[in-house]
Amino acid sequence: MTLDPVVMFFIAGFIISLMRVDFKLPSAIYEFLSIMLLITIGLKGGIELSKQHVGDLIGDVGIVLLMGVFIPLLAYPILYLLGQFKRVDAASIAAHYGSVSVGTYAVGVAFLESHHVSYESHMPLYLVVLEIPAIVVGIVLAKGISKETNWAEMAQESFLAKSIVLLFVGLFIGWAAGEKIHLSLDAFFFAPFKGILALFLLEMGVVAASQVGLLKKYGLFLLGFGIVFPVIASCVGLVFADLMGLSLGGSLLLMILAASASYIAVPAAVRIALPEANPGLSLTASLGITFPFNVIVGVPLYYKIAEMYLGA
Amino acid sequence: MTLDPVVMFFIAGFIISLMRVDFKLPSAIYEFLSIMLLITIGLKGGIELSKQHVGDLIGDVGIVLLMGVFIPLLAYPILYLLGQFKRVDAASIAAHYGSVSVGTYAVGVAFLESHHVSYESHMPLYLVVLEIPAIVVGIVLAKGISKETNWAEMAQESFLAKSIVLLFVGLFIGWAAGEKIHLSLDAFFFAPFKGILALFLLEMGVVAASQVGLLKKYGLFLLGFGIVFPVIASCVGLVFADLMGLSLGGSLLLMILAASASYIAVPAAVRIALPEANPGLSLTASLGITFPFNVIVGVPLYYKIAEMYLGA
Amino acid sequence: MTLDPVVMFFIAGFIISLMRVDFKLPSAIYEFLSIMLLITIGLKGGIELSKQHVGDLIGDVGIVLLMGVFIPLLAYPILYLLGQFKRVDAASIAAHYGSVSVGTYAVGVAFLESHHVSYESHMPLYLVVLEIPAIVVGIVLAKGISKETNWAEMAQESFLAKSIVLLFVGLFIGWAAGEKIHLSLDAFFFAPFKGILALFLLEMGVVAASQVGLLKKYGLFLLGFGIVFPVIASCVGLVFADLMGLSLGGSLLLMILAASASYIAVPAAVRIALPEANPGLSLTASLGITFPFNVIVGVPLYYKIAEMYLGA
Amino acid sequence: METITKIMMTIITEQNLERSIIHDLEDLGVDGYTIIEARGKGDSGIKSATWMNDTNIQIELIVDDALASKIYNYISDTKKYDNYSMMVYLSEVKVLKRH
Amino acid sequence: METITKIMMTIITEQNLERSIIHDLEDLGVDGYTIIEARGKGDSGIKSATWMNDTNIQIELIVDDALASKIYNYISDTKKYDNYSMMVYLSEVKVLKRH
Amino acid sequence: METITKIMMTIITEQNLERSIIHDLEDLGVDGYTIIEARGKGDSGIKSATWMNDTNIQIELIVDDALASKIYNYISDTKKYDNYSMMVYLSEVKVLKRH
Ligand SMILES: Nc1ncnc2c1ncn2[C@@H]1O[C@H](COP(=O)(O)O)[C@@H](O)[C@H]1O
Ligand SMILES: Nc1ncnc2c1ncn2[C@@H]1O[C@H](COP(=O)(O)O)[C@@H](O)[C@H]1O
Ligand SMILES: Nc1ncnc2c1ncn2[C@@H]1O[C@H](COP(=O)(O)O)[C@@H](O)[C@H]1O
Ligand code: NA
Ligand code: NA
Ligand code: NA
Repeated sequence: MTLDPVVMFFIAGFIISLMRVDFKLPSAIYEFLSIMLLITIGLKGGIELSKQHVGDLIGDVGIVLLMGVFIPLLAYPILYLLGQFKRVDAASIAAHYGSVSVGTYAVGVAFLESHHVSYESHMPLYLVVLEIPAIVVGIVLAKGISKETNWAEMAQESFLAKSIVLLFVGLFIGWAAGEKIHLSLDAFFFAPFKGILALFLLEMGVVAASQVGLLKKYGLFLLGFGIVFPVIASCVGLVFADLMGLSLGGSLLLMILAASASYIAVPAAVRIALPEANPGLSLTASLGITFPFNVIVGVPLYYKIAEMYLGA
Repeated sequence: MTLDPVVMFFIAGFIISLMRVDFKLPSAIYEFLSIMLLITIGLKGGIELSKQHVGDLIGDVGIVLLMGVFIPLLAYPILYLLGQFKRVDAASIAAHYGSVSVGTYAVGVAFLESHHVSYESHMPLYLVVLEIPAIVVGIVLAKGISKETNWAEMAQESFLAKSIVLLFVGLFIGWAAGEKIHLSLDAFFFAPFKGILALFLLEMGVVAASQVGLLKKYGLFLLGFGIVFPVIASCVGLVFADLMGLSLGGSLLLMILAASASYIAVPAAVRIALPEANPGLSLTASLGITFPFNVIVGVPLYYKIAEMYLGA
Repeated sequence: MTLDPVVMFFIAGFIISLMRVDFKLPSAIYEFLSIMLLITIGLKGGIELSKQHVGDLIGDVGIVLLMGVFIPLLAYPILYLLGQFKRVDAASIAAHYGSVSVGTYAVGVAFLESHHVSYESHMPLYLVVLEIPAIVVGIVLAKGISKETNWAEMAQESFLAKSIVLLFVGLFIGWAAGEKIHLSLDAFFFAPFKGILALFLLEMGVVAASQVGLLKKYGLFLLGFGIVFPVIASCVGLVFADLMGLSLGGSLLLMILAASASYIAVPAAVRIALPEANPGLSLTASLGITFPFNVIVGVPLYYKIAEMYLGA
Repeated sequence: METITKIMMTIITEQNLERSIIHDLEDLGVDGYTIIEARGKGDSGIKSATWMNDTNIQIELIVDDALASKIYNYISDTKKYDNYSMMVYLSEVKVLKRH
Repeated sequence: METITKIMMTIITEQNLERSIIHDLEDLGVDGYTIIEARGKGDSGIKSATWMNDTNIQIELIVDDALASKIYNYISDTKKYDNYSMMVYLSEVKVLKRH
Repeated sequence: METITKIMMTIITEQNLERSIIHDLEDLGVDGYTIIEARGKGDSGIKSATWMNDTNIQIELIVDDALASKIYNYISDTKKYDNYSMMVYLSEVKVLKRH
């Protein structure tokens, strides 16, 4: 198995951080790279949407939403009963794993491109769709359907979170402008995509490694959960992909969406909605364990699983 | 009428800001994009200048300078007499409208490229030339030719304003290095131009929308002025373009230069030279009203006008 | 002699800084550009290394290390005896000149590309190798081989300095991934290289010019040293290049490595290891004198010398 | 020098809270403030400003005694900020009268 | 702890003014200062640091009594800064003697 | 308002020193600090934050008297920081009790 160069950048960041090299991207640059990734992924999906009847996708969007509700419901009892976490912490971690990681998704796209495997190109739509239900489920798990919850503020913080909005802006403009957008925006958004991802992953490696120290604090269960749960979730994703009749490439991406955990939109939303939850726990799991696992081991593993399952 | 994708980015920024999404580009990135636009516009103009006798343009530069003096003189009485603004405020707003907006100019260039209309490619020279006379006229209108004015400091702040200098650096290097510069600098400066403009306009949409709230404060006259005056000024621009015998594309760009109002160089210069002027007034007009109007409605409208006038 | 456009950017930055234009790149952007240059240079070298037996280079790496020890030993007595500098200052400046400037190296690469001259493409390996010995020599010159020196901390600060690590990350990934990396990372790293260098040099021109004011303070000897020593060092570089049997292009690059002085890695390391050294002295010399000299005059001059010497 | 003695109240907290806390402060009657980006370390760990969710802000409020007490009471009574990392301290400043 | 009591004078104003105000302060005899980027809100509205013309700086000056008065008088007498947003306040600090 | 009086110790120094000085402070017993990016001018010239080696940081430490003395003694006794640009000053703050 040869590693994709973008994954090497991630590993390099991880290693130099462990070696205590004093490197971090300026935060303005980190934000810039994130913005570029989000808009570009959105644009790509939008352009593809412009080629089909959006109406045809409504059923599939419903199925994907269902998956977004199912995964946190699967994670919660494991965390609460097996992991002995406090209710609010179990709910918060469940919300993170029900949602998705754009960085991991992008690694999946890069993987498919390297292997010349095509995929249903409206997948970014599902990326947007999956950001939200998990947050709602998480809050309900933590609080019940309590009147106390400021749903308006919660909606503001989650639906209108920067990352979701940027994906959506890209999706919409891509859809409205269609294929011709490629011509004018290629050199800035599309062509440098993998390079931008590489630099982004270098920084994410540094950040992920800085979370590793916290593992000692939170114990082995979290480590196990962060590795085993994504694999389970990926299989859930595969079943849903099968239900929707996705291709091999599309199946891999849905598996990745299922297996990945949010470390941007959800932490911010949960911090507002469930302040009593310990943000260190969920971030260590999603960013310090699951993200590196998925990027390095998970993506090719899920691909193998999908190949076997689909008999391709 | 289909919108140019870059304009969609502007509208998207405008809308998400009104929806109170907490998005802004890091200011370092905003500055970076501005710098890229200014240098690239300069380079483009410079490369074209290198192909002609600069001497031949002196007459035309004089005519453009005249236009830069005429437009603020046209705006001032409207603002002072009709609008009942204080003398210093009328003068300050007039200075903004006599000068130009690089962002609007870039949208015009993108528009022409989308419509495959060619234009006199030394137009960036006029962009540089037009930045300055309006500031001088504004100060004279506000103070008379008073000895009090620190003309040296004023010149420092306006002639040597960052935006003008960057345009000029691009212009000069483009002129000195000529066509061959395309080869080495294409991938960083020229090819990504529209993408950079798109991201820049996303942010400008956010900024413009944040100005809209101030409209209530400043009243309807300012709203009307910010919409009507650009249209008048564009016609002035067309007459000057005719005088200079510009092509359809060149005429559109000169109309845009006439119709657009500065929101970078002039505010900074006027803040130093006319501190008693209310900066909120002129910024709301130029950035909150005229900029969106020009980007969305003005550019295609002026094009229609130019087509009719030139009988094309 | 026509100037390379990237050099024009440097000169433009220099001039606008002297004209007191208030321009500087946001520091986040400056860092971003540096990071891009370092990684790209590393990647380029790594890709080439992947095509040859690394073992074959060990001898040459040894020779280059020798040069890195020799040059500060040559500079020190000149500074200490002729220049009458304090021991620690002479040692610090010597360390700067024994090490290398990545910006100057990049200008050399751009020069060779413009002149269609090929070069041994593993040169970036030497760039990495040369960063370090000069620091060690400088410390020994200043302190003797004293037990006081915290060599561990010194090693941390120099071997693991950000710039060296980024070069190395690029080198390693380029080597591991090989030629195929070009495909996916071209649009972000390789193609924009010269443009990134141009913008970087614009800023470096501003920074260099801001050092010029200090020249008065430090006197004529430093000015002379900053111009004459690089020429001497370039000849040392040429002799070593000859020893290693490098081509014309490779010889030029080794001359540039010899002639250039560090203004990033070494200042930071020396600040920690030799705090009593005056950082103004070494920075004025390396950044305010030698860098502009090399970029504008040195590179083409060394090329002429190499051509004559090699009888090409 | 004609000055008015006021209280400088400094709040160091998570950047995530900016919108919500400024909203609350304005409700309490604050009409001027200054915000500075900061990093730091405290009971709730290191805020290294490496990435988005990991930054502090330092809010500086120049207020009179009455408003200071009001804000103090609000912050200590509300449970809202109990679970956020937040550090609040006061000092005395003399504000110059200008206009 | 050997310390010298000094006055900390803090000036919060528009970034646009930086060059001009530093120039004036140096003319008045200031030879050390610290500048921090800031955002804020005051009588002249919100400075959100979204874009260039919209940012504050916080200038911190450690000065003795005499220089503080001199700066104070300059700022209150000159009309130059009347139309700019600016907030100035003083506090007491004890500076450690090092060298 | 229930407050505890503490010392605010502010250290303005070269960004290069951050890692080393934070390390030393933690050894001395500091467990909370705030860091702000700054530019400035002092005896050792202008720090204009134009590029990497040219930036200051302002470290703010809220400490009790004992720790303040300990840090003071360390900074004045060690020769380590003698050759770096560094400015240290103290003021009094009242920290709000929250938890
Ligand atoms: N002793 C201290 N001195 C200075 N700043 C502190 C101190 N303790 C906490 N802080 C700041 O307040 C933030 C929140 O503190 P905490 O709630 O203790 O995590 C930290 O990230 C620091 O920026
Ligand atoms: N009460 C206050 N507390 C803290 N900072 C303030 C206050 N009032 C004004 N400022 C700061 O001073 C700047 C200028 O104030 P002003 O001249 O009132 O617009 C504002 O943008 C704030 O950053
Ligand atoms: N009088 C002062 N007022 C405020 N800040 C100062 C003063 N003197 C020095 N500083 C700050 O402390 C840093 C180091 O000072 P120095 O060691 O004197 O070069 C400077 O770069 C300034 O940021
Ligand atoms: Na998931
Ligand atoms: Na105009
Ligand atoms: Na050298």
